[in-house]
Amino acid sequence: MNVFEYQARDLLARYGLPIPPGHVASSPEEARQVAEGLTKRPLVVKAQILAGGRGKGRFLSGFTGGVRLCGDPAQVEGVARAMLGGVLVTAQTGPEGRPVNRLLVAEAPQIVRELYLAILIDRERRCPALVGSSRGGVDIEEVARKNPEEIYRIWIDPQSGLWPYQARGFAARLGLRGSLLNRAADVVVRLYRFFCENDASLVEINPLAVVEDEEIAVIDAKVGFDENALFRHPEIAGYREELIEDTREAEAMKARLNYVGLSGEIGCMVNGAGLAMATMDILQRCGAEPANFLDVGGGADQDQVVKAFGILMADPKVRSILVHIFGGIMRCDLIARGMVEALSHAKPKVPIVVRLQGTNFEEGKEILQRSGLPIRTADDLADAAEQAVAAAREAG
Amino acid sequence: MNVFEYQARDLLARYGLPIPPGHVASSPEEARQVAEGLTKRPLVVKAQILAGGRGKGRFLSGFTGGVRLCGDPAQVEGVARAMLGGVLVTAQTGPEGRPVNRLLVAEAPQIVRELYLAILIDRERRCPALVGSSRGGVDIEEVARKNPEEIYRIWIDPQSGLWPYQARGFAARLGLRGSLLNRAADVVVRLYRFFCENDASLVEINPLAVVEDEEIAVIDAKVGFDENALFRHPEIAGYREELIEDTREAEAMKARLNYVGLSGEIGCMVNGAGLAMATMDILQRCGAEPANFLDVGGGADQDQVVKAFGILMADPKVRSILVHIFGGIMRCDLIARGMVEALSHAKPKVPIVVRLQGTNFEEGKEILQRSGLPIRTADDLADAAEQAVAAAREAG
Amino acid sequence: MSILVDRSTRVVVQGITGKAGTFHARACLDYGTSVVAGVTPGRGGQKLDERVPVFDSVAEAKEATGCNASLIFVPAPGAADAILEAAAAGIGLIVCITEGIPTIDMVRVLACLEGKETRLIGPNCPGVITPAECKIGIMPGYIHRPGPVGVVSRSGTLTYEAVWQLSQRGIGQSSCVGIGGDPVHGLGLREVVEMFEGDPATEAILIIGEIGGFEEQEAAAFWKTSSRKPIAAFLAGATAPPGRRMGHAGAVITGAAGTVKAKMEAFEAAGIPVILSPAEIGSGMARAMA
Amino acid sequence: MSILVDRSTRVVVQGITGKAGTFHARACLDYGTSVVAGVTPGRGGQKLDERVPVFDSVAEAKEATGCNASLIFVPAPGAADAILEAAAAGIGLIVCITEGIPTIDMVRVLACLEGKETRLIGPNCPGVITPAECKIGIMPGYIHRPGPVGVVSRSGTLTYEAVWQLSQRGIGQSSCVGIGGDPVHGLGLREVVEMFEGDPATEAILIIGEIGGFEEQEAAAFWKTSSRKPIAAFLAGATAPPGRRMGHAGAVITGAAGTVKAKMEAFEAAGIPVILSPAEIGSGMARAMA
Repeated sequence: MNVFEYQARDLLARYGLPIPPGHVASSPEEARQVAEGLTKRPLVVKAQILAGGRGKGRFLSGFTGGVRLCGDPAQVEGVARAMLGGVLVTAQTGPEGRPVNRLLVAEAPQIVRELYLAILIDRERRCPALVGSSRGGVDIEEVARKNPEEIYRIWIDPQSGLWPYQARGFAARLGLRGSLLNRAADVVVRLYRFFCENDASLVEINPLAVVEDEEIAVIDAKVGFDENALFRHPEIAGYREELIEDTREAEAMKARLNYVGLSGEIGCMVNGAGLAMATMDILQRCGAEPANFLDVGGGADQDQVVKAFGILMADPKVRSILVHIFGGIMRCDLIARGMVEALSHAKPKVPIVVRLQGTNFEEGKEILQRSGLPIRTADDLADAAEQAVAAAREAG
Repeated sequence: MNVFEYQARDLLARYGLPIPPGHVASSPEEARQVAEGLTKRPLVVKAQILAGGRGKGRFLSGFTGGVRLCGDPAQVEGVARAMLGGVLVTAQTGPEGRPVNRLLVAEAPQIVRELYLAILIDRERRCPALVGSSRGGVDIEEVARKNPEEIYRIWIDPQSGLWPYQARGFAARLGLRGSLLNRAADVVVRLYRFFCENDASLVEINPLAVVEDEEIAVIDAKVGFDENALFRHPEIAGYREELIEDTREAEAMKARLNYVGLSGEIGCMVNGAGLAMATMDILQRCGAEPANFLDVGGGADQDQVVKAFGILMADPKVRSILVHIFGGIMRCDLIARGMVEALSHAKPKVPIVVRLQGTNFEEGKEILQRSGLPIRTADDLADAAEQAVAAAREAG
Repeated sequence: MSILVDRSTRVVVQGITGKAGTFHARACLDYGTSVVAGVTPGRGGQKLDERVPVFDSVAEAKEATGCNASLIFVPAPGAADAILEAAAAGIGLIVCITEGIPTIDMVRVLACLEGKETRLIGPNCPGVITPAECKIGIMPGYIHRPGPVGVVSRSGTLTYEAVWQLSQRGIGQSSCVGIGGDPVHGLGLREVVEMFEGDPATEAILIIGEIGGFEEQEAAAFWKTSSRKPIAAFLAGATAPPGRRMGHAGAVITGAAGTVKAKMEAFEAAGIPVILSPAEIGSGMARAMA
Repeated sequence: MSILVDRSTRVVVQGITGKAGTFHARACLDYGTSVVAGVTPGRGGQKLDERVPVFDSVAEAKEATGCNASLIFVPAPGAADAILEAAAAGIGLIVCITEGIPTIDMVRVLACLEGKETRLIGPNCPGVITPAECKIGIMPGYIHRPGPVGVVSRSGTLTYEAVWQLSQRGIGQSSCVGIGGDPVHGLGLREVVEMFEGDPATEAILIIGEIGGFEEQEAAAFWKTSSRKPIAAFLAGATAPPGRRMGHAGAVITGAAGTVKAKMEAFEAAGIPVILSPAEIGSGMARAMA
C-alpha cells in the first residue's frame, strides 16, 4: 500500500529525517497560507497523486507540470488553483490520468547534488536490501538498465540489523565524504529504523539531495507498506481510505475483499489469487478484457460474497459476469447462496456465467438452479470463459 | 542502578503489565488521599527503600513491618504516619537501616499462588536469561540453595529475541495451565521487551501472583538499570538523584565520580577500579577500614580531582587520606595540581599520604613538594598503606 | 515412494481448536492422514472428536505422540511464532496454511531456521499431498489420484484446477506441493523440482508459476542442467497490471524478472514447454509426457 | 615468540582524532608499535603527525595499509559499532579501550562475532603488550621489561602495579593482557591462560582477578587439568560490599561465585598460590617461580 508524499513526509519526520518544511493543502487559499508560514524561498507546489513522473506531467486542462517552483505565496495560490480539481497525466498514470485533490507546498532548498536511496525486501535473499546510486533525481530503472555499475546494493542481516558502519560504507559508496558522509549515514540508519518499525515494503528517496550549507535533504519520498502488517499499525491503516481513487475499490476495501479495478468489460469473481489471474488470462485469450481482479479467498463469509457480487453488478463497464470457483476452503454452496441473496436485492442487468467445482459444488449448482435465476452454468474453465465473452458481446 | 518499587511500577505499567492500582505518597495525608482513590480492599502500605526483607523489617521507633495491610484509608493514614520519617532495618539494610521518605499505597489483591520471575544478563553465557520458580514470595537465594530443581532458567538468543512460544513454555514450567498459561506468557513477553528497550540489568518480580478471577498480578518488582546505558534513557537517569541517600555519594555523582560511601576511617582516592579495591584490601590487612571507594578513573580533569579530594576532606569520619595513583591515562601531575588547588580552598584537618607512580610521577611529586603543604609521600603500596593507617591512629 | 510425506507421516495441527483448524484436521483425518495431535496453548488436555489429543505446546505434543510434521492454522499475528515453536520442537516438516503473515515476520523466521533441519512449506499455501497416502493441507482430497506427475505450484485453487484437469484425463499425481503465494516463504520451486527429480515415483513434473519473483527462472535453470524428466509449466498473471497486488503479496510485479514474459522466456530457453491457456493444463501435460 | 601481538603487528587506531586516540596513538608509536593507520569517519585524507594516514573506514584503512590489529578509542555510544566495523573488515585482533559501553551492546556484539575468526580484547581494558616488541593499549610502556611471566588481568592500574613490582625485582613479562572490567567482554581469563600455556616464551603465569563473575574459577580449572607452568594469583575486592558497583560494571558481587572467598577457594583447590597483599605481588610471583 503506497501512501501520498505528504503522508510519507509526516511519517518520516518523526524519525528525525531532514525534510524541507512544508505542508499539505487542499484549497488554493490553504496553499497560500501554508506558503506564508514558510520562511525560505523559492517554494515548490507538488500535486499529490500515487504515480511518478509528475514533474513532466500535464493536466487535462492543458496546465503543464505537476511540480512547480514558485517565488511567493501569491504565485503558489495561482498554481494551486490551476492544479486542484484537475486531472494529471504522467508517464505512469496511463492516459486517463489521476485526479489531484491535494497539494504539497514546501520550501525548495538549492540542490547541489542528487542521490538515490531505497530500502526494500529482497525476496530472493529473504532480507532487507539497501539500494543507492550517486545518480539520483532521474528514473532509477533507466540507470539500472544503462549504467548498472552505478547502482550499489547491500543486504542487511535481519538478525543483527543495520549497524552505523554499514551505513557509512554505503554513504561512502554514494561518493560522500567529510561531514556529508556522517550526515548521509545518519539518514540511512534512521530510514532503516523507519522501514523496520513500520513494516514498510518500500522506502524510496529520489532524490536524496546534498543542499546548500553541506546539508542533506529528503526531496521526494515514495513509501509503501506491507498490507499484511497493517493490523499492527492502525494509524497507517487509517490512511487507506484517503488513498483509494476508484470507488469500486473503496467498496471492496470496506468488505475486506482482494479487489483491483481494471478497465475491461467482464466482471470476475474467483476464489484464489492464482485462479483469479488465470481466469483473467483466459478471458484475454478469448479476446476480451477483465473489468477487475477479485479474489474472494477462502475465508469469506456469505455477506462478503453478497457485497463482492454487488460491486460487479454495480460496475457500469461490466457487460457480463464470470463467477469461477474451485472450492477448497471456500464452499461452493456458500458462493451460490451469496449470489442468490445479492440477486434478490437487485435484478441482474448483464448475463452471468458460473462455473463451480470442488467442495460442495453439487449443492451450489442445485441452489442456483432452484433459484430460477437466469444464470448460465459451465462445466470447465474454457467453456466458462467462452460463454462469458460471448455473453458480453451479445450484451454489448 | 536500582530504582524504588514505585518507580519500577510506573515504568512497567507502560508495558501493559498487570500491576494492582496504587500510587506513591510522601505524607500521611497524601497516603490517605491515595487510599481514598482506590476501589478494592484491603490496601497495602509499603515503605520505599532500596533493600529487601521489608515485610519482616522493624523501624528504629519499634514499629514493626515495612509492609502493612490496611482495611481502610484511615488505617492507611495511621500506618503512614508511623512509617514516614522513620528508619527501617531489615536483613538486607545492615543495623543502621534506611530512612523511609516515601510509601507506596496500593490495592492488595487476594493471592492464590506465588511465583518468581526474573530477567537478567548471564555474563558467562553472554545473553539475557529468564529465571523462574513456582515457589515465589520467598527468598529466592534460599530456594536456590535448598531446592535448586525448583528453579527454572532459559537463555535468550540476543539476535532472535524472546518468542511467545518460549514464554509459554516457561509459563508451563512454572506450573500454569489454561488461560493462566497465556496470561503469564504475555507477562513474560512484555517484561522482556521492557528489559531490552530500557537497558535493564535486572528485573525481578517476586512474587508474580495468581490472584482472584484467574488473573496474574505483579505484586512486587525490583528493577535495576545498566548505568553505562543511562545516556540513552534520560528519564531513568533522572531518577538517580532521588535514589541517593548518602550525601557524599550525591556530591560525587554531580562531579561524575565513581564513589561508594563506606563506614571506615581512611579516605581513599585511587585511579582505576582494581587498584582502588586493592588499596581498600591492603588497608584492611593493616587493620584499618576505608571510608570510601573512589576511582578517579583515567579521563578525569583537574576540576574533578579537586571535587574528589574535597569530598574526602569534608567527610567527618575520615581520620587520614590516602592518595594512590598509578598513572596510565591519568597523569600524576594533574592529580598533584588538583590536590594543591583543593587544599588552597580548605586547610587539611587530617594527615594526607600520597603515593604517585606511572605517567609524569616525578612532575607530580615536585608539584606537591613545591606547594609546601604537609603531605607525606610513600614509595610503594605497602609503605603508603602503613603510613595512612598510622596517621589515622595518631589523628584518632 | 513420495516426497515429503507418506503413510508414516504423523501430523500435529497447530491451531486445531480454531474454525479452520478443526475443519481441516477432520478433512485430513477423513483422507487417511495420521493426525495424531493438536496444539492450542491453554487448551491442553482437551480432545478433538474424542480422538485427537490437544496439547499446550508442540514440544508436549511431540513427546506424547511422536508427531513429525506440523500443519499450521494459527492466525497471522501468531503464525511466525507457531512456525518457530514447531521448529524448536524438532518437527521436520512444517506446513503453514496461514494467510496474511507480515513479510518481515517471515524474514525473521527464515533467518532463525537457517542451518536447521526443518523444512517449511508456505505460508499462504494449500499444503502438500501424496494422493491415497497422506494429505497435509486444505486441498479437496477427491480431485487427486495417485500417479506419475509431480505438481509444484505457487497457487492454491489454480493447483486444484490443474490437478482436476490431470485427474480427469486419468493422469495421477505422485505428490502435489503448493509452496505458497507470499514473497518470502520456505521451500522454493527449484527445491521441489529437485526433489521430484530424485523421486522414483515421479515420472514427470508440472510447474504452476505466477508473476513476481525469480523462482521460475531458478527452477528452469535447475531442470535444464540436472533433469531429464518430462516437464511442462503454466504461468498465471499475463494480464496483471504492474505494481498492483493481485491477492498474493508475492504477485506484485516490481521488476522485469517478475513478468510472465520474462519467466516464459526462461522456460523456453531451458526447453520447458509452456502451456498458454489455463484450460489446457491437462492436455498440455499429457503432450509433454507423450 | 609471544601471544597475540609482536613486531609484525600492524595497528589501526579507531577514533584516532579524538583526545585519547591521538595521545595513545603517539604513545604506542613511541614505544615502537607499527601504528599504520587511523580511522575517524569524515576525516579520511588527514594525517596524524604527518605520518599516520587517517581513513573514513577500517575497510579502507586495511586495503591501503594491511593493518591486522585495531585499537579502539571510539566513545561508548559508538564503540560497539566500531568493534563490528573492524571485525567486518577482517581485522584479526581488536583491542577496545572504551569504557562505559552498555552491556546489551556487548551482548549483541559478541553474538555477531560468534563463529568469526576475530579476537576481541576488552572493552574497558588497558590493552595488550609484549614488552620491547609491541604495545597496543594505554599502559605506561616504561614499567615493563621483557621476560618470562605472562600476566593476565581484569584490571587496569592494578596490572601496572603488579607489572611494576615484577620489573622492580628484575622479573620481565612475556606478554601482559588486560581483559577488561566489564561483565560481558571478549577474550576471557581462561583463554589467555591457555595461550600462555601454549607460548614457549612464557615460563610462568600471573593472574590478577577481582570480584564478580566466574572467570577465575574457569581459569583455575583449566590450569589444574592442562598446565604445569608455575602460576600465582591476586584477587582484588575482598573488602567490597556486596551489590554495589565498584567502578567496574563487572565487579558487582551478585552471587556467591563472585566473591573473593569463592575465587580464592577455587584457586587453592587447583593448587594455585594466592597472593594475599597487593603489595606482595612481585615477591609472591618470585616465590611461585622459585
